[in-house]
Amino acid sequence: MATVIVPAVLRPLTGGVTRVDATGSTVHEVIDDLVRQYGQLKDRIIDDNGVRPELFIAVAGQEIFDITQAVPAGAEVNILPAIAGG
Amino acid sequence: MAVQEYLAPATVDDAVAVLGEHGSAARVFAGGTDLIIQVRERRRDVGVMVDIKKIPELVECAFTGDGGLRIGAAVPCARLYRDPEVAAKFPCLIDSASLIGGIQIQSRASLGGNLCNSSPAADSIPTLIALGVTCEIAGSSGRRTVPVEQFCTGPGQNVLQPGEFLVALNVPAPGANSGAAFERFIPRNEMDIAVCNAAASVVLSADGSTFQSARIAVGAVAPTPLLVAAAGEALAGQPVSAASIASAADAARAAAVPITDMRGSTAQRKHLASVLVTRVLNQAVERAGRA
Amino acid sequence: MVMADKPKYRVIGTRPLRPDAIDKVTGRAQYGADTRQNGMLRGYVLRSPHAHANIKSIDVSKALAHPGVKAVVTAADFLAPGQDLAQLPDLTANVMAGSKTLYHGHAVAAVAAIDDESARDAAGLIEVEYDVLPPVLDVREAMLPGAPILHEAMRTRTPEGPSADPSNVVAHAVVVFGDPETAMGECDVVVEGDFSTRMVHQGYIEPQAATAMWNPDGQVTIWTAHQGSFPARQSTATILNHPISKIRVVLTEIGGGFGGKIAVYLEPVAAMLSKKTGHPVKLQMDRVDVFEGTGPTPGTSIRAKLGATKDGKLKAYMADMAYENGAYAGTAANYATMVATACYDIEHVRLDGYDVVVNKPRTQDYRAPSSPAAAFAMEQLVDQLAEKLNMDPEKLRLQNSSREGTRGSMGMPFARIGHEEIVQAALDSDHYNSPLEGPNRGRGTASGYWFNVGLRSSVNVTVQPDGTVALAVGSTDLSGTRTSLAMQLAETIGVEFDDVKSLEVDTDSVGYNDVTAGSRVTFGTGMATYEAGKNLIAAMKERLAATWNVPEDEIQFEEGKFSSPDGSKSGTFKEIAQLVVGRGPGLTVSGSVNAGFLQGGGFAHHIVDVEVDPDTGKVQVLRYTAVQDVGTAVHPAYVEGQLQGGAVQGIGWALNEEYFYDDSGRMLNSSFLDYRMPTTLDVPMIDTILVEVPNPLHPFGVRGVGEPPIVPPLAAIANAVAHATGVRQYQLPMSPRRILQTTGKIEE
Amino acid sequence: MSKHHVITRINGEDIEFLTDPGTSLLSALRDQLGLTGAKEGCNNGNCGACNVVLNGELVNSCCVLAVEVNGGELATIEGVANGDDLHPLQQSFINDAALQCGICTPGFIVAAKALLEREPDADEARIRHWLAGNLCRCTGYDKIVQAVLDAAPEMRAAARA
Repeated sequence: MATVIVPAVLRPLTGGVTRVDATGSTVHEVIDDLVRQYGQLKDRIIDDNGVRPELFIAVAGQEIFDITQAVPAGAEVNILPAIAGG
Repeated sequence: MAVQEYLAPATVDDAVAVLGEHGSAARVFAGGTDLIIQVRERRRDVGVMVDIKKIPELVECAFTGDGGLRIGAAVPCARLYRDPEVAAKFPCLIDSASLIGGIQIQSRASLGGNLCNSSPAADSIPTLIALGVTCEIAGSSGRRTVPVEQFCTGPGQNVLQPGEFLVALNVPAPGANSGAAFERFIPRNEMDIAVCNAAASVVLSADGSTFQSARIAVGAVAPTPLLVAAAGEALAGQPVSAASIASAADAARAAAVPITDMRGSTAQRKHLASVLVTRVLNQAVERAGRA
Repeated sequence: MVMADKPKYRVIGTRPLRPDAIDKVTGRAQYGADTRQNGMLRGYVLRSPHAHANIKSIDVSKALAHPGVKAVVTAADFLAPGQDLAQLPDLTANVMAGSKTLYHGHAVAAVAAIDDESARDAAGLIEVEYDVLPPVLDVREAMLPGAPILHEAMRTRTPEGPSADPSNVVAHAVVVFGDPETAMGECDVVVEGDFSTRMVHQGYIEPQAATAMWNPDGQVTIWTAHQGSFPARQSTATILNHPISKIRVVLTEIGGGFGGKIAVYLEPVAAMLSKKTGHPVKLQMDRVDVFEGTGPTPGTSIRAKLGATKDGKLKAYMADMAYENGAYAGTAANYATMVATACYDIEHVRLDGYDVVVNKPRTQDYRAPSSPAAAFAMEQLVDQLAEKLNMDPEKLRLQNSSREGTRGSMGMPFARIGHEEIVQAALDSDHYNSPLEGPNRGRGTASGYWFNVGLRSSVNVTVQPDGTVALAVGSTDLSGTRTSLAMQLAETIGVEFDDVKSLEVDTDSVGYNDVTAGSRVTFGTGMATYEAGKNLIAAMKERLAATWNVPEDEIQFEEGKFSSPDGSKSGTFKEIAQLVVGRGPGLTVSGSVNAGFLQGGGFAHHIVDVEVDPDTGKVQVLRYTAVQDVGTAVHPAYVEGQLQGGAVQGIGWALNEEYFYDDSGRMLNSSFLDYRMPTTLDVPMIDTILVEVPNPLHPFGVRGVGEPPIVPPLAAIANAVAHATGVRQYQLPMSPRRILQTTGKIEE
Repeated sequence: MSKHHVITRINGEDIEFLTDPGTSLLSALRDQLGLTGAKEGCNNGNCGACNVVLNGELVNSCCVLAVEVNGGELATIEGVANGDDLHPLQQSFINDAALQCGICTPGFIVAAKALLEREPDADEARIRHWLAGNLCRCTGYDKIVQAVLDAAPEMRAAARA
């Protein structure tokens, strides 16, 4: 079980909910469970070629690039918009 | 319409002839630091640029027999403040000449050009007014002289008639126990157009205790720079004191009729008129004491 | 230089001379406007005189009839098949107005002609029929119902879903931690303020310039001064509806950017004009175009409240932050929610961020976008709180400082950061411990943060036969990063700095590089360079194994020397390179990384002394010290330069810079005469204190340093002015006129 | 519109060119004579990036008509170095990291050279006053002023030699 923090840009698709508990032992499984709970998130975080380029995912404060990576129980999963800032 | 022609007459008469021939399409310039930009930004339409820097009389700066100073209309500011004698006898001229634009502008810009551009905020005109300068103008009907306080008639406008141009500025010899000073206020420490500026010239009694006479001018607070007669009268015969100076400053504030624009507000400019007149009077008195 | 547990490096930390500086000091360096191509035409962009208007028609026939004119372009030329002008994507519409002009200076058409004069005259012959609409210029007014609507189709993105009616509010972002309403009620001391800042410009001295050549086979080459050749290629491809494989972007030197040269303005237009004429076309902005037609930073309205316990524990912060996006949707307020409380460990926070469109140029990033205005509010409230608690504001900051593990941007815990160390360094500094005497004088301090980003970078390294190496970089070099990257490569492969030559290459010559922004190049492209260095050593070992007949994995490489297991054979990198490359085939390796999103955070803390002339309201900066956690200063002189440059931009923003508009939405001060940037006479020497708390995410502990230094000055100067005059400043700029007003010297 | 024939000396070399009467010296240098060291930052006399020395005087070349240099003597950034030997100011700007993007650097070097040749002992205040017509947005001016101070002794020595 992990807690997913939904970024502002996606919150309209979860009816304003910020923290969602999702089951799964890997990042991919956790996101799949999140999408099961909020269908509008389908392909908005992970699509067929992996994490969408405009987003980054972090598990327990560490950014991950491999969605098969394990998610420790009770960990926080952050989804972050990738913005540059000049 | 782009500039069609550049002419550089060698004599005053040639210049008058050129202006007569081309009429309103022709425009005289010396340093050109205002005019060249106005033409490029299409704020002025000029067909013929008439460069007067080749006329000896206009680039000459020399003391006159009575100790006055005749400054050719095309003499760049930098030459004034690099002349130790001019700097010693006319520190007020140097106050103005050393802050118009930056160093690069002062290498080219002339007091004559600053006067003929006739901006209400021009940094040379209050000084010229305070010093009682007269303007020598040449035209097809010969030469005439105009006191500088009458030269400007509105923002960017002056008394020059078609075919006329400024030849020289005549600065009277500073009297005994006299002193003059100019100061402007700008938000930065360089490169800005004045929010307000002021100049004062005073003549003190021999012992330096009372004002014999005073000429006070302010800029950027009316359509043209102003000679504030009331301020001068407020000092004539009065003791040199904070109170008398304050009364002159109040007269200057009262005479100011500034607008609000991107550079400053009406209230700010009226306030600054009083602050700056107080400062230049104190500086002028100090210089008179040292003279 | 305050060290903190830093390893000893050989090249990193030294001050080599920049090879690319020689062309810059001799005038040979080629910037955007210096591009020359045979048969080159000159372009001119016609811009809208109206801040808000529908475009009913554009008649270019008279312009085309002008003798010198070769082509004219309008938005119609950028339509995708089946698209109409009202459906142009924002990216394209900002480059050339489709159905509406949304700011004074918005590009409407462009002309290519034999010379500048003809292009400009012909542009004047283009007849545009406008249906003028009322503009909305104030961010709070734009949010009100009934305000003129810029985009009929715009609905506000809110946590609860899109708004029902058209709105100028792009998005309402909400960030909540804990229970701020209740916690604020329980605080012993609460301070609040209604802060506002004005739109300001990055002020780069080089106006934008771009040249394009569209070959008959559809291959397009673009020469431009831009902060990212790859993002420029992508944007241009999108606008032109043309594949990126057919667009090559060649970077010229760039005359400053600070975030303002991330967007594309001229590149697609020059390309389209070149397509129509078969000639190379150069477009060059003048200073008025730069002010009125590019991307200044948003003006803001921030209403904030800060609560604390009586012993100085910051407990609750609530802020309502509205940011001008200009003509099209942006994300400035969203950034603000990521930075507003970053310097302090505050349990209860509520941040409402409003991104709002107004009839002004589409805003772009300006060095830590959103953070200076957010700090202008927070850091003045911290100062006021310290006054109420009778505490030294620095002690209050130290007591509440974020540290490793504190909740940072978007709820992510901070890794190792140095805010405590820099506040302590300020407390110990000579400046802070020198008394400030004399009337009308005040000292102010403030902290600032920027999250800094990693993103994607790629470099190539080629070994020359003489054993030196050439580093090919795809990241725009704004301020000397060619040197900081060469130093990191020299450190990695154990050679002298002078044996590494680094140069910028075009988009067909190196792997993808994200934009130069987010203070990321020395960090992110540095990591790619480190990777390339590792790959190079591996490649050299592979060749050496054959030459020395020794298993590859038994060859050591230490301190720049290869050695065989028994030490019988060895050689420096250069010697071995001359062997295996000098006599062997050429050797090029690449290094590519995805350096992640958040870099770990950059913190700055500034101290400033000011004197305020009571008669004129003028603020003079007497002394300035910029303290910053720089992770590892690769080239200390260039790091100092970032702190000094950022501080002076902040000083200009605080004191005299602003966009001055008339009621019709026309900018009145679009020149360096009346847009008052600091001159040499307006600032003292800027002292710097580099604090090195190594960033665990980078092999050499590098942290982005470019953006944090602009964040503290606005608040630091406001605090100093408050201490000098006893009056708080809630509005920028703190111009002499504003000081006279707020100190009661004049009634407006 | 008749073009003017201009005969002048630039960086010690005799140069001839044709120009329209309204053309600025800056655009003639950049577009006709290939001397692109002078840069256009504002084109209205407010940034100093286009500095040149005309008849011994530091001027903004955007505020001068190209025809005006006829018979005159012009010095631009391209003439500051002596072949491959950098001028002490050029070297001190590099040594002191007094440039970042470099667009304003030619203007600053031409201006600083004009100052130190006229006033070899200029102090920090005088240097800042002289350079106030030159804008820089990257450096905050600290290292530029320091580089000018650092070049002065060598220039004084060279002047005496």
